[in-house]
Amino acid sequence: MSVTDLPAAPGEAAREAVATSTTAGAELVQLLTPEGERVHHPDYDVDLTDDQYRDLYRDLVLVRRIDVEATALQRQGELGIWAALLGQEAAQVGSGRALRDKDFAFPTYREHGVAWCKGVDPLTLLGLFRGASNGGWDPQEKRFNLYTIVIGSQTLHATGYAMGITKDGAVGSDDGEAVIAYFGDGASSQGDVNEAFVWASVYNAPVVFFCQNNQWGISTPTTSQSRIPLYKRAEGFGFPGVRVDGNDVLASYAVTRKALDAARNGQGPTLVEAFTYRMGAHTTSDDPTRYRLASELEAWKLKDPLERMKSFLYKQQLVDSAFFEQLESDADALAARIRKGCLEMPDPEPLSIFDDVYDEQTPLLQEQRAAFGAYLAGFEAGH
Amino acid sequence: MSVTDLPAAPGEAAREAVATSTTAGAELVQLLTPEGERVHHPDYDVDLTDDQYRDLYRDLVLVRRIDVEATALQRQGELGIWAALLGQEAAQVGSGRALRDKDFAFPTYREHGVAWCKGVDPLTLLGLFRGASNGGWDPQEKRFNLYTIVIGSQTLHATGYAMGITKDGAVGSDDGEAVIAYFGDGASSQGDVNEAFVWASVYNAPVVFFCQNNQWGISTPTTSQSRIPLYKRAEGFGFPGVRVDGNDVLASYAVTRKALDAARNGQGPTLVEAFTYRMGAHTTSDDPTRYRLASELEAWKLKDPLERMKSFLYKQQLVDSAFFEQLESDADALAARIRKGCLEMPDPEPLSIFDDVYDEQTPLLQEQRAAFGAYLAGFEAGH
Amino acid sequence: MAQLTMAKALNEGLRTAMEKDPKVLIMGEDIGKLGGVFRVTDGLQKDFGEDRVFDTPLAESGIVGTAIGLAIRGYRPVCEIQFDGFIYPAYDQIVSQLAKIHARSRGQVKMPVTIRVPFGGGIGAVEHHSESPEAYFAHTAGLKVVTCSNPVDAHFMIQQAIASDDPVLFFEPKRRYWEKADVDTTMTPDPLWNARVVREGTDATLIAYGPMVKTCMDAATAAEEDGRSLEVVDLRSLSPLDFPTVLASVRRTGRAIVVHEAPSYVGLGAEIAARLSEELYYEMEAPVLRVTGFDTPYPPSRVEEEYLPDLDRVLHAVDRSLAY
Amino acid sequence: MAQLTMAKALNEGLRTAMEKDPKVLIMGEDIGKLGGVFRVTDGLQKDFGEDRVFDTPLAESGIVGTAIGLAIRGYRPVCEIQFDGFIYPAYDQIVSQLAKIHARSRGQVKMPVTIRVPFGGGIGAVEHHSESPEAYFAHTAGLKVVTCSNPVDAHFMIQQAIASDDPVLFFEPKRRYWEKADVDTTMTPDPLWNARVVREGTDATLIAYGPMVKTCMDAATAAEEDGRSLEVVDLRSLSPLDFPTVLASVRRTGRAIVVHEAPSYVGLGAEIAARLSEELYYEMEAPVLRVTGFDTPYPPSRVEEEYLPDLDRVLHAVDRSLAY
Ligand SMILES: Cc1ncc(C[n+]2csc(CCOP(=O)(O)OP(=O)(O)O)c2C)c(N)n1
Ligand SMILES: Cc1ncc(C[n+]2csc(CCOP(=O)(O)OP(=O)(O)O)c2C)c(N)n1
Ligand SMILES: [Mg+2]
Ligand SMILES: [Mg+2]
Repeated sequence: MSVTDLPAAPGEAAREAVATSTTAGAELVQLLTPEGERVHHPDYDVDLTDDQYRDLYRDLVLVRRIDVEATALQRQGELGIWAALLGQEAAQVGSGRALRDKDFAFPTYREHGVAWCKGVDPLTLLGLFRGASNGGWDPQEKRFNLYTIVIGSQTLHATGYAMGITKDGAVGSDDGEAVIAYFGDGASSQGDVNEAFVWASVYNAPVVFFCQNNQWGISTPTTSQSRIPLYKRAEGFGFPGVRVDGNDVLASYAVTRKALDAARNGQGPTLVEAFTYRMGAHTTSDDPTRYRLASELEAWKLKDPLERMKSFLYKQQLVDSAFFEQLESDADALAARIRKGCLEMPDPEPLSIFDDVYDEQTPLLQEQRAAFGAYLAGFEAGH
Repeated sequence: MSVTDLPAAPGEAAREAVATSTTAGAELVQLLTPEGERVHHPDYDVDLTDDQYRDLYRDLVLVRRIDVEATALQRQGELGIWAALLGQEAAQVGSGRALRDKDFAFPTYREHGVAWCKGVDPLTLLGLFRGASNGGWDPQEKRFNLYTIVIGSQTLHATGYAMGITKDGAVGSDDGEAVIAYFGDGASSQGDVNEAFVWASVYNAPVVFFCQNNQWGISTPTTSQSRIPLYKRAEGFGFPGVRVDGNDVLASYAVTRKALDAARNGQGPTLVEAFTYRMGAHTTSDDPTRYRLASELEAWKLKDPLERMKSFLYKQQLVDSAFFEQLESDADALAARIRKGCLEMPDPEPLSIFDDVYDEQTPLLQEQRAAFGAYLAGFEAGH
Repeated sequence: MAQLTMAKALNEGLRTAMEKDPKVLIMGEDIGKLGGVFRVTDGLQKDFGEDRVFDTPLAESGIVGTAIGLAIRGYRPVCEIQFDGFIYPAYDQIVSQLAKIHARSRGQVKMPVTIRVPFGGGIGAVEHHSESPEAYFAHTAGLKVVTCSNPVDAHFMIQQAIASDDPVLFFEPKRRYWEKADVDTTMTPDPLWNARVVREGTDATLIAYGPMVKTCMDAATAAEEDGRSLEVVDLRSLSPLDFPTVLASVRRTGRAIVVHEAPSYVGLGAEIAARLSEELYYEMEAPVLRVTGFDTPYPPSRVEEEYLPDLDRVLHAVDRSLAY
Repeated sequence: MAQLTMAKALNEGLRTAMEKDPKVLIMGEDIGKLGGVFRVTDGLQKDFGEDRVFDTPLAESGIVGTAIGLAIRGYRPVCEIQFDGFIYPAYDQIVSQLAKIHARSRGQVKMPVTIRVPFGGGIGAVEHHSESPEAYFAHTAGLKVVTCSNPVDAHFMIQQAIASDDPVLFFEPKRRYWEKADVDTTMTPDPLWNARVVREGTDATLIAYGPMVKTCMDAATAAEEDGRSLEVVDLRSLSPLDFPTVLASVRRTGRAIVVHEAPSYVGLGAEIAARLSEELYYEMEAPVLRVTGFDTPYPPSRVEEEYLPDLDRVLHAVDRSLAY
C-alpha cells in the first residue's frame, strides 16, 4: 500500500464485513464444510486413520461435556466463575492434537480443550475457577503453562521459551521442539502481543501464535480491535499469517501442525487465526444479550464444530450407534467424576497463603504466618 | 503470505540487506538524488517557489548550525547532554515544513529541526538539555508537544489528540487538522507504538506516524528491531506505509504533506518511514566507534542532506554567493545568540521544585516547600 | 431522595458530570453497550452517543495514552480500567506521563484525566481481580488518589474527581458496589480531599478507606457492646492525605489502628503510622498498629476471607492497642 | 586484590556468574557490543557469545516477558533495564507475572530472573534518568529487592542475586558506578539478605541504602567533629528487610533517621519508621525521622542538588532528633 491508495474510512457496513460476519472470506482454510463434506486445500491436508478421526470427535464431545458440567457447577455455586469454550472445541482440539508431547503450550483462561489434549485433569481446571488454586498442575510436566489471565502476557513467555529452545539447539530438524501461544482477538491489541511478534520475528523463534478469533472480547467485536483480518497482522512483522476455519477440527489440526513443523524446523513463527465463535457468554458473569443479536448465534450454530465432524464420520461410515453409546457413557462418567471431585474438593489451608510466595521464605512472611497461626489457634481455643 | 512460503531464517547477510545497507531499495520515494538531480515519482511531487526552495535549504543550514553549537556547548560543560540530529535535517525540515500551523506535532528528544519549523526557540531546547527545565515552551501555543523521552509514549498521545480532532469535527475536508507523531526505528518495537497503530487504525484517526529510521537505536541496528522494512509494519494494521528518502528534503516534504492531507481529509493514518542516518553519536554520552564501522558513516556522508539540496540550488541557479554569505552570517548570529543565551541562562529557583506538580497544590507540598524554604533561609542566615 | 447502590450512584454521578461539561468523555473496555462489567456506565452510551462514551481496543496503555492526548486536545477523559489487576500495562503512561506532564510543562498542559478502578477483594474472583494497588499510585508525585466507601461519596466524589484539573486515580471498592444508601443529589458535598470522621469515639481511632470503612464501622459497633468507644476515620483521599483530620482524631483518642486490604509492607498504613508516630510522639498511648492484607499475592478466593482484614482482626488489634 | 570501580566490580561479578553456570544469560538494550550505557556488561558478549549475551529489541515488557519464558525453559536471565525511569513499561510483567508465577504454580515453576536497574540521581541527567522506584517493587509480594552501595557488595551481591531462585530487582546506584574500592574476589560474602552496620556509633542510627550510604558515612564523619557519634546501617536488601539488624542498632542508639532519594510519601522510610515505632515503642528517644527526596517529580538537573538528601540535610535531621 502507499499513500496513494488510502482506504476510505471504514463505514459500519465495511467493518461488519471484515470480521464479525459469519463468513470469513476466501482466505479461510477449510477441510470440512459445515455440512461435514471433506474439501481439499492446495496447501493443507490431513491423512488420519479411522481411529484418529474418531478420537478427534471423541475429544470434541468430551471437552464440550466438561464445559457444560463446569457451567452447571458454577450455576450451582460450586465455582466462582467459568469461562466456557462452547463453540471453540474444534480450534482447541485441532491445535492441541497437533502438538507433540514435548511441544509447550501457553494458554489463556479458556483453553480447556488444549488442557485436555495436554493431559491436564479437568478437575484441576475446576479448582482454579472454584478459587481453590491458581492452577494446580505442573506446567513443566504437562508442558502446558498455567492459565494466564492478564491478556496477552503469555505470548511473551511463549516467545522467550521458544528462544530458549533455539539456544538449546533443539530446533532445526523435524525432531525439533516448538511452542504454541494461545490468545484471543481482543488480545491482539495489547502491546505485549505485538512485542511478542517483534521478538519472535527478530529471533526467528519456534513459536506458533494461535489466535482464536471468536468474534468477541467480552462485548467488544473484533472490528473494534482491527479493521483488517487479524491474520494479516503477521505480515507487518515479517512472518506468515494464515486464517483457518476454527470450527473445522481437521483444518485446525492441519494448519497448526504445519506451522509447528515449520517452527521446529527452524523456519520461525507463524500466526494462525482460527476463525470461530464464542457461542456462550464471555464467562458465567456475562450477559451477551446486552450486546449481540440472537441471530448471530443462530447463524453460527449452523457451523457447530461437533455437528460437522459428526456428519463427516457418518458420511464416511466410520461410526455406528455403539460408538455413540460408548461415547455418551464415557462422557457421563467423566462428568460425574469431575462433579464429584469438585464437590469434594477441599479448600486450601489458611496458612498456605504464606507458602510458596518465595522459593526462599522471608522472615516477614515467617512472622506473619506464625502470628496468623497463633491468632487462628486462639479462635479455635475459644478466646 | 501463508505457511507454505515461509521465509528462511534470516541470515546475517540477508538481515544486513534489509535495512542497514545504505541503499534502501526500490520502494524508496526520492525526488532529489544524492547528487542533487531532481527526479520524478509517479505519486509524489512538489511544486515550490524559488524562495521556498531557498528557505528549505536555509532551514537545513540553520538547524545544523544549532546542532553543532549545542554539541560544542555540551563539550564545554554547558549542557548535561545533547542528542544531535546530524544527518536527519532533511527528514525533520521536510516533514516539519509540511505541517500547517494548526497541525500538532509530538516529538521525541531529537526533533530539533521540527521544533525549528514550529517556531520553538532553540534556546528553550538547550534549557532542557542543560537541565534548567523539562521543556519550557508552551505546547498548546506552538502546537508542538514537549519532548518525550520515554520511547514510544508520545505516539499514543498523538493518536488520542487526533481522535479529539475527529470528535471536534475538525477533519474531513481540506481545512481539517492533522497530527504528526515522531519516533525512531528502535521505538517501533515498543508496545505503545503498536497500540497507537491499533488505535489510529480502528478510529481512523488523522495522524501521520513519522518514523525516522536512522539505522540505529543507540548501538542496536534496525535489523535487530525488525526483519522487514519498517514501513511495512503499517500493512499489518490496515493502513498505508511508505518509505521516503529521509535525506531528501523535497521527498520528505512531499510524502509528509500528502499523508497529512489524507489525514485531514478523513482518510486516516499513514506510516512514513524516513530512511536516513544518524551521522553523529546517539547523544554526546555515546561512543559509536564501539559498535559501528567508520565506512558506514563515510558511505552515508555521500548522501548528506545539505549537500544535495545545495547542489540542487546550484544546478537550478537559484542561489548566488550573496545568498550563502547572508546565510552564513545569519547562522553565525543565531549560534552566537543561543550560545550567549545558554551561558546566561539562570538556574531554576530551588523552591520551584514544588511548583506546578499539581494544578491544585497539596498541603504536603506546601509544607515541604515551607520547611525547605526555612531550611535554606537558615543556611543563608548562617545557622 | 433515592436509594441507590454505589454502582448506580457512580452512574448518576458520571451522568451529571457529562451533562455539565460536554468535554467529559468516557472510555474503556466494554463500557459502551455492556455498560461495564459492573454496569457503572450503564446507559451512558445510549444517551450520550458513541462519540462521548466509547469502547476501546483491549490495551490499557493505549487507553491511558490516548486519554492523555485527548486531554491535551481539551477533553476530560474518564477511563475505566476493568479490574485493579489490569492497570499495570498502563503503569508507564500513568507514572511517567500522566503524573508528570503538568510539572514538565510548568502547568501549561493540564491533565484532567480520571482513571476509575474497581479494586479490592471479597467477591470470590480469580487471580488479578482483587488487587489493592493504591500505594503504587499514592507514592507517585503528580497523581491524586481517592476512594469512596459509600454511595453518597461515590456520587459526589466521582464528579469532583472529573472536575479536578489534576489526574485522579479513582478507586471503587467493588465489593461495596451493591450496597445501598439514600443519596440526596442536591446536597453540597465535602471537598474531595477531606477525610471524614464517620463515627465518633474516645478509646481509639480506626483509620480506613474504601472497602474497609464498613468493616471498621461494624467493628466499632461490635466494640460498643464491650463498652469500647471507637472512632472511625474514612480517609477518602489517599493522596493528598487530609492529615489534620487524622491527627486531630488520634490526638483525642491517643490510639490508632490503620486498616487496609493491601499488603502492609510499604503500604499506606506505613505512611500514616510513620507520620502519626512523628507528630504525636509525646501523645500516643500506644504505637500505631496496622491491620492489612498479608505480604503475599492475593490468595485463591476460597481463602480470601482469611486474607482480608475483618471485624475480628480489627478488634484483635484494638485489644492489642489498648493493652499498651 | 584489585582496585575496582563499582561498574567493573559488577562486570566481574557477572562474568563469574556466567562462568559458574551456563544457564546464566544477559539480555537488554545495548548490553552487547556497547557493553551497556554504563559499560557494566563490557566485554561479556565478546567472551560468552551472542547466544548468552544479547541485545534485545527496544521494549522493556518484551525483555522481562521473554526472560520469564526463558526462565520457564530453565535459564537464569539477567535483564538490564537501561535506566530506572524505563522500567515502567515492564511493570505489568514484573508485578503480575514475575512476582506471582512461583506462588501461582505452588513452587513448581521457579523464577530465577535478575533485573538490573541503574537508579537514582546526581549525574546531571535529563528527565526519567534519575528515578528511585524501589518502593514500587518492595511493596510487591513475590519480589526481592536489593541494592549495593560499594564495589565489594556490588561484586558479590550480583552473583548472589543471580544464584537466587527468586526474582530479584537489583538496583545499582548509578552515581556510585565510578567509585573505587579494593575487591577481594576470594572472600566469603555476607548473605544477600543481611543488612550491615557500616559504622558504629552511639548517639543515633542513620539507616540508608544504595547511593545514600556514602552520604550518610560522610555525614557521620562530619558529625564526629562535632562530637556526635552516629551509627550507619546499610540495608542492602530492601525486601526482605533485615529488620533485626536495624532494630538492634536503634535499640542501642535510641534514635533513627532513614535516608533515601525516593520521595517520602509511602516510601521505604515510612515502613521502617512505622515498624521501629511499633517495636521500640518504649525505647525510642525521639521519633524516627526521614530525610528523603521531596514528593515531587525528580526536578531538572540544575536543581537536583537541592532535591537530593545531602550531608547537611542529614545532619539537620540529626540535630532535630537529638533535640527531642
Ligand atoms: C490486561 C487485561 N485487561 C483486561 C482484562 C479483562 N478481560 C478479561 S477477558 C477480556 C476479553 C478478552 O477478549 P479476547 O482476547 O478476544 O479473548 P476471549 O475472552 O474472547 O477468549 C477482558 C477485557 C484482562 N484479563 N487483562
Ligand atoms: C522506554 C525507554 N527505554 C529505553 C530508553 C533509553 N533510550 C533512549 S534513546 C534509545 C534508542 C532509541 O532509538 P530510536 O527509537 O531508533 O531513536 P533514535 O535515538 O535513533 O532517534 C534508548 C534505548 C528510553 N528513553 N525509553
Ligand atoms: Mg475473543
Ligand atoms: Mg534510531
